[in-house]
Amino acid sequence: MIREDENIIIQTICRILIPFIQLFGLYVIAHGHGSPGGGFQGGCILAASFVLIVVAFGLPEAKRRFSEKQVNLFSSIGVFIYAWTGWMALLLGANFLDYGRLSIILPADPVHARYYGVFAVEVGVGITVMAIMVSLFIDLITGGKHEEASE
Amino acid sequence: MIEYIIAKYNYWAYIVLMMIGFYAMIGKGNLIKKLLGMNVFQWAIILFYVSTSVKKGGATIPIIQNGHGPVTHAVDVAQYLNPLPHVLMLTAIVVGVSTTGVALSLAIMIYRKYKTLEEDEILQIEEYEALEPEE
Amino acid sequence: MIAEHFPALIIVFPLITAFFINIVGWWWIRPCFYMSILALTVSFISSIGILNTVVTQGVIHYKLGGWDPPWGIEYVVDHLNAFILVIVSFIGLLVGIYSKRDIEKEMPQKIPQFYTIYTLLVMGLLGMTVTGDAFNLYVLLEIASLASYALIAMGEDRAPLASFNYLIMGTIGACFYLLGVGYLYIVTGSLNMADLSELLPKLYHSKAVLVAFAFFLIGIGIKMAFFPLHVWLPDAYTYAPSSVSAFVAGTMTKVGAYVLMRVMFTIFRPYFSIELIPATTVLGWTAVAAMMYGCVLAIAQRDLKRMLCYILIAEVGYIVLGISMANRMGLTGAILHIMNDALMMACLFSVAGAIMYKIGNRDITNFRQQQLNKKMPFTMAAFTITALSVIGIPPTCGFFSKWYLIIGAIDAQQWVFAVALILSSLLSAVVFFKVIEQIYFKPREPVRPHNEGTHEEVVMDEAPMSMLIPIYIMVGGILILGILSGQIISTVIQFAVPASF
Amino acid sequence: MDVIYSIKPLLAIMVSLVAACLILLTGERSKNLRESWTILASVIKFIIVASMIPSVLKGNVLEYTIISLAPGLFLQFRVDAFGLLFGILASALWIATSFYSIGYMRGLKEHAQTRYFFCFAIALSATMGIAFSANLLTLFIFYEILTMATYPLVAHKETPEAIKGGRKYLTYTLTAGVVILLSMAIIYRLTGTLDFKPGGFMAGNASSDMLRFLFVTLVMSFGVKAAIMPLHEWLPTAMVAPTPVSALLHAVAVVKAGVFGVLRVILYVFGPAFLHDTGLWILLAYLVSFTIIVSCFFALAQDNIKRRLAFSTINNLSIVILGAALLTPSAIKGGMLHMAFHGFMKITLFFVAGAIYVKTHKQNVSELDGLGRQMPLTMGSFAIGAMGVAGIPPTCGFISKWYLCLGSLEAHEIVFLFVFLASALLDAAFFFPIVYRAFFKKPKEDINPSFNEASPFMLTPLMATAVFSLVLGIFPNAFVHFIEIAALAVQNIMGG
Repeated sequence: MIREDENIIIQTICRILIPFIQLFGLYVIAHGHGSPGGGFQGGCILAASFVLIVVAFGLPEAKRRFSEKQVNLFSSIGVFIYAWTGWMALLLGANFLDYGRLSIILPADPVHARYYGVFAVEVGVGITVMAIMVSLFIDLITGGKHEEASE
Repeated sequence: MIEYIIAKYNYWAYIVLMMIGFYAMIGKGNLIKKLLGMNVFQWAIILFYVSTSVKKGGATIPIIQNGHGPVTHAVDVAQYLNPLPHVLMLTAIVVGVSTTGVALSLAIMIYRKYKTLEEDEILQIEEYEALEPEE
Repeated sequence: MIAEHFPALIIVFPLITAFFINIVGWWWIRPCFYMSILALTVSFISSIGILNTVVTQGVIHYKLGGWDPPWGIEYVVDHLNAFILVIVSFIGLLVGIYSKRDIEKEMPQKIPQFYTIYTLLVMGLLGMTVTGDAFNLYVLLEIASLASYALIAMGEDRAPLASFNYLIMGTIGACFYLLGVGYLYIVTGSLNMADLSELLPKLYHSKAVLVAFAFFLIGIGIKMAFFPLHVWLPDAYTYAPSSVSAFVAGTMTKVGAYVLMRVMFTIFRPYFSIELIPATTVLGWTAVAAMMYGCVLAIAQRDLKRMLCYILIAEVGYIVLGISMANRMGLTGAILHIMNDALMMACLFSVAGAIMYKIGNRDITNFRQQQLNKKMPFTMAAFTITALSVIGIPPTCGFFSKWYLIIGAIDAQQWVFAVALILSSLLSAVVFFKVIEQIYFKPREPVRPHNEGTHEEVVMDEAPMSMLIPIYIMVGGILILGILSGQIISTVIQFAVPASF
Repeated sequence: MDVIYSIKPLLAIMVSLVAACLILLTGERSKNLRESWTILASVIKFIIVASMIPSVLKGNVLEYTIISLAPGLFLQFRVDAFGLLFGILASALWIATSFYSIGYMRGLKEHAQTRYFFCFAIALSATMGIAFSANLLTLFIFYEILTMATYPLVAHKETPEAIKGGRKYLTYTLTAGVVILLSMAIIYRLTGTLDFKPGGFMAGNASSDMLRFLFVTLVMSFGVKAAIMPLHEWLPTAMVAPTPVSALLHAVAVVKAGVFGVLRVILYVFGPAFLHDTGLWILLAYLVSFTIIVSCFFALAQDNIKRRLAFSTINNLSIVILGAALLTPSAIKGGMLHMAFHGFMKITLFFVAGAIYVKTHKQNVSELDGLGRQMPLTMGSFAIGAMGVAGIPPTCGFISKWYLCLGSLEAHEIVFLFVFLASALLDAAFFFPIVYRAFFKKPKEDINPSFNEASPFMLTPLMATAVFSLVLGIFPNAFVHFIEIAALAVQNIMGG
């Protein structure tokens, strides 16, 4: 249903744009450890797509797609991915964040293990940044009252 | 003198920006303006950091072509920028964003309580409340 | 095997737990407190382990990610920061336990958020202490600061405004620190503290280094609420939730003092900060002003917490005074005072919190009517002992740090410093005895005959055990650590003082 | 002189600390239990202290080190003859005061008695600590504890007047405390030690000006508690405290701690030789002589009994210091003895004042007419105490004054002999009117002429101390060998 204050042009354009934005975000994240880009930048781009959803479709619609709990969960999961990658190294006997040691469990030599380790970290950072950006945005526009706003 | 300024214009810009931000943080009465000043201040520092890594003469991003290929070239330092300040500033940006986020939410809380964001008006309300005996 | 990873563990464990609390808190509030305590306990045990390793085996170097310094981030733990780590994690744990009932009462709907941020705050301060990298310190400083802004804003009426002002000031401070790091990076190309210390001496006459030093001093000065830069502190710590003010008052300024020592004596050599530029002279006289200002303004306060805030400003002055004496005894006193003051301030603010919890009012002039000594005898006894320690009455620990500070002043031939120390001691006696009189003496009216038993009995209504026990552990520390100070100095602090003194 | 390693000094201190905790725990529940703790502790403490007498008399020193506080600085106890003298005095009088307190506090139905007994016990611990300290820092630690423990006692009544008295007490003693702290820190940096040494350890360790400065600051700051004249103001004000507290302040703990500190500084830190060489002794002697004479005139003008006693105390404390300042063996011995004997005599007088207050609620000299008929035993004890303070034989006051007069002759300073004699006369002049009024004046209407004494709890201790001051006058070496101990202390100091 389209409300009075909503604009069909904006909504349509957004529908088309958002997948590409998200794809680009994923691309930036995935290439962060080899070229310019990375978790933070990619996460911001991903977050921008969600912000666009909120702007174009309104908060209730956006809430239907990603609830506050989910956003929060994602923000923590991202940190977990990051921290656990570091912990794995620690548990395998190396220093914290020493991904080279991941070669013991990964089918790769230490150099590549480090490569994959950084990738995992970038993914974690990307998820966290995305979730935090979205929740910052929603918190600020609603004044911290999600539940009231969604009704 | 003027050449001296132009030669290092980015540093001058950083100083000017920083002072603008500093003035806004200290001198402005509106909380949001203070916040804007704070952001300008932070961006000025980011500009400063990034300026330090600049190299003249076609230096570019530090990605070594064929770095993993069969033939590796000795890399000339003049060819790429120092990436570290950029990375540091990435962290600083994150910090800046978080600070702004916290500050905005504080501003919302303050607005909800006082219905204004002007510092002098808030202080007036405070004084008024202090005079009123609490029940 | 795990012992060698303590420097990472002390930070990473609370960090992960913090986010775990955040997730769990959405569905189940009860375990949040216990998870936070678990994380803080692990940190505390790690810090003890670190201290033990440092005392027995010497300085620890922990390379994060296996990268060698100066490229990678390195955690360096020597006697000084091992000592501070123990203090911070200990206070963090105790205040964590203390906070249970307080938070349940003050903000029942925000328990998970509180413990998430509280754990992050402790982690940030521990990180600032443990790191050996100048930029990493900035990041952790901002983590700790952001956490404290948020926690302070959770407090009563004016808290958001106070927190906002703190945020603006704090950001200026942090940015100044960042600029200092930037200037040093320009001239040396390094961010590692030990590396900087090696590289800088050749550049001591460079203007950029001088500017960096100035930025450092001002930035850290704001963060540790050193006298002319303290304006944010009274409001922020007064309106913060009780547990938060107990923790931040106890540790945040102390970690700031630690960073100041690092900058002055590790990044820069003592030769630079003492002889090349008159930094210690300026700091010393400002510290004297801070002590006088803090004590005098404390006398004028009616709000107990606000009074303690001004005392805290004076105490920061003590520590900086000890640093600025730039001799072995003065620094010993300063480091000892970091420990003592952390205990005393945490304890005093906890007591103020307990009073708030039970009475709901902390107006000093109101205490007499409330007959606090009858209602809360144990809390008040704790307050009195701690107050005596702040004044510097032996055998409490406050006396011993003052003793070393005075000896340091004598060694530095700075008689004004010595006189200022004893004068501020007297002023704080005025401050605290004013309160003690209000607590212990019976209300002025209605006039009652000198009879025991005829007036209506005030029922004892003590703070809950989960508050009293942490308070009493701190009081025990205050009583015992003073006597043990000789041992503490000979095992830890004498090695923490830079060797050139 | 052998050093014996013994835990006794620590035990003597801990006894009353433990008692304090027990008092606090049981106080609100059972009055009897609370007060039995006090008495039990006081008796045990006295036994412990007394058990140290034989070994000290053999010329040994008992030592106990708790912990090292700094290089060359220990939290350490050392019982030498002089310290033991003070220890015996305080512990013996605490027994009397404990009994008396019970009678007084119950008689007046005072409030907050638990706090009172608690602080009292702490104060006694601190006094023992002062007596047995091996160095200046340990002494200072206990000195400050004593200040803190006596403050609630001074302000006990919690009336505006009492609070004012308490504030004044704190202002004087804390200010003095920080000055001691500063001087002590300087001494530590100059010499690297603070250990008391008979004959002093300071001489030759610093420039003469520095030494003079330190001597003056230390003596004057310890002199605050010893109520040397320009710094005496807190003592009369503190008379608002309950009478047992005044007795404690004046006869047992606080002022005696001040005098003890001054004597330690003169004899064990700077040493007689240093004072003699610099001529500082004559300065100090004139200063305290001034106090001695002027305080007598102040005392004459007081109508309130306790205030009159307070000025008499100021007078006597200065006599003790004058004895030490004269630096001759007899004078020092006389000073030390006077410190002990004055305790017995003055406590009797205060006990009497308290007994009168409890029984008749009279506080002024002018109201005492004919009281001797109602309370003959009490007033008789007062007469003995007054005789003692005035130095009339056969009371013990005579013995100490005898030595003091001898000392002033030894020092070839006749002026001070006259000071001693004049003060004795003046003492008589302000005490005997009280005795005269009580026994020989016609009672006013409101005095019940029939026999009506205070409760035995109060009467027994005050008579006991009175009897003691008589017995000590006739057999000065009885029981605790005061003279021998003092002689030993003097021998240590002068013999080096």
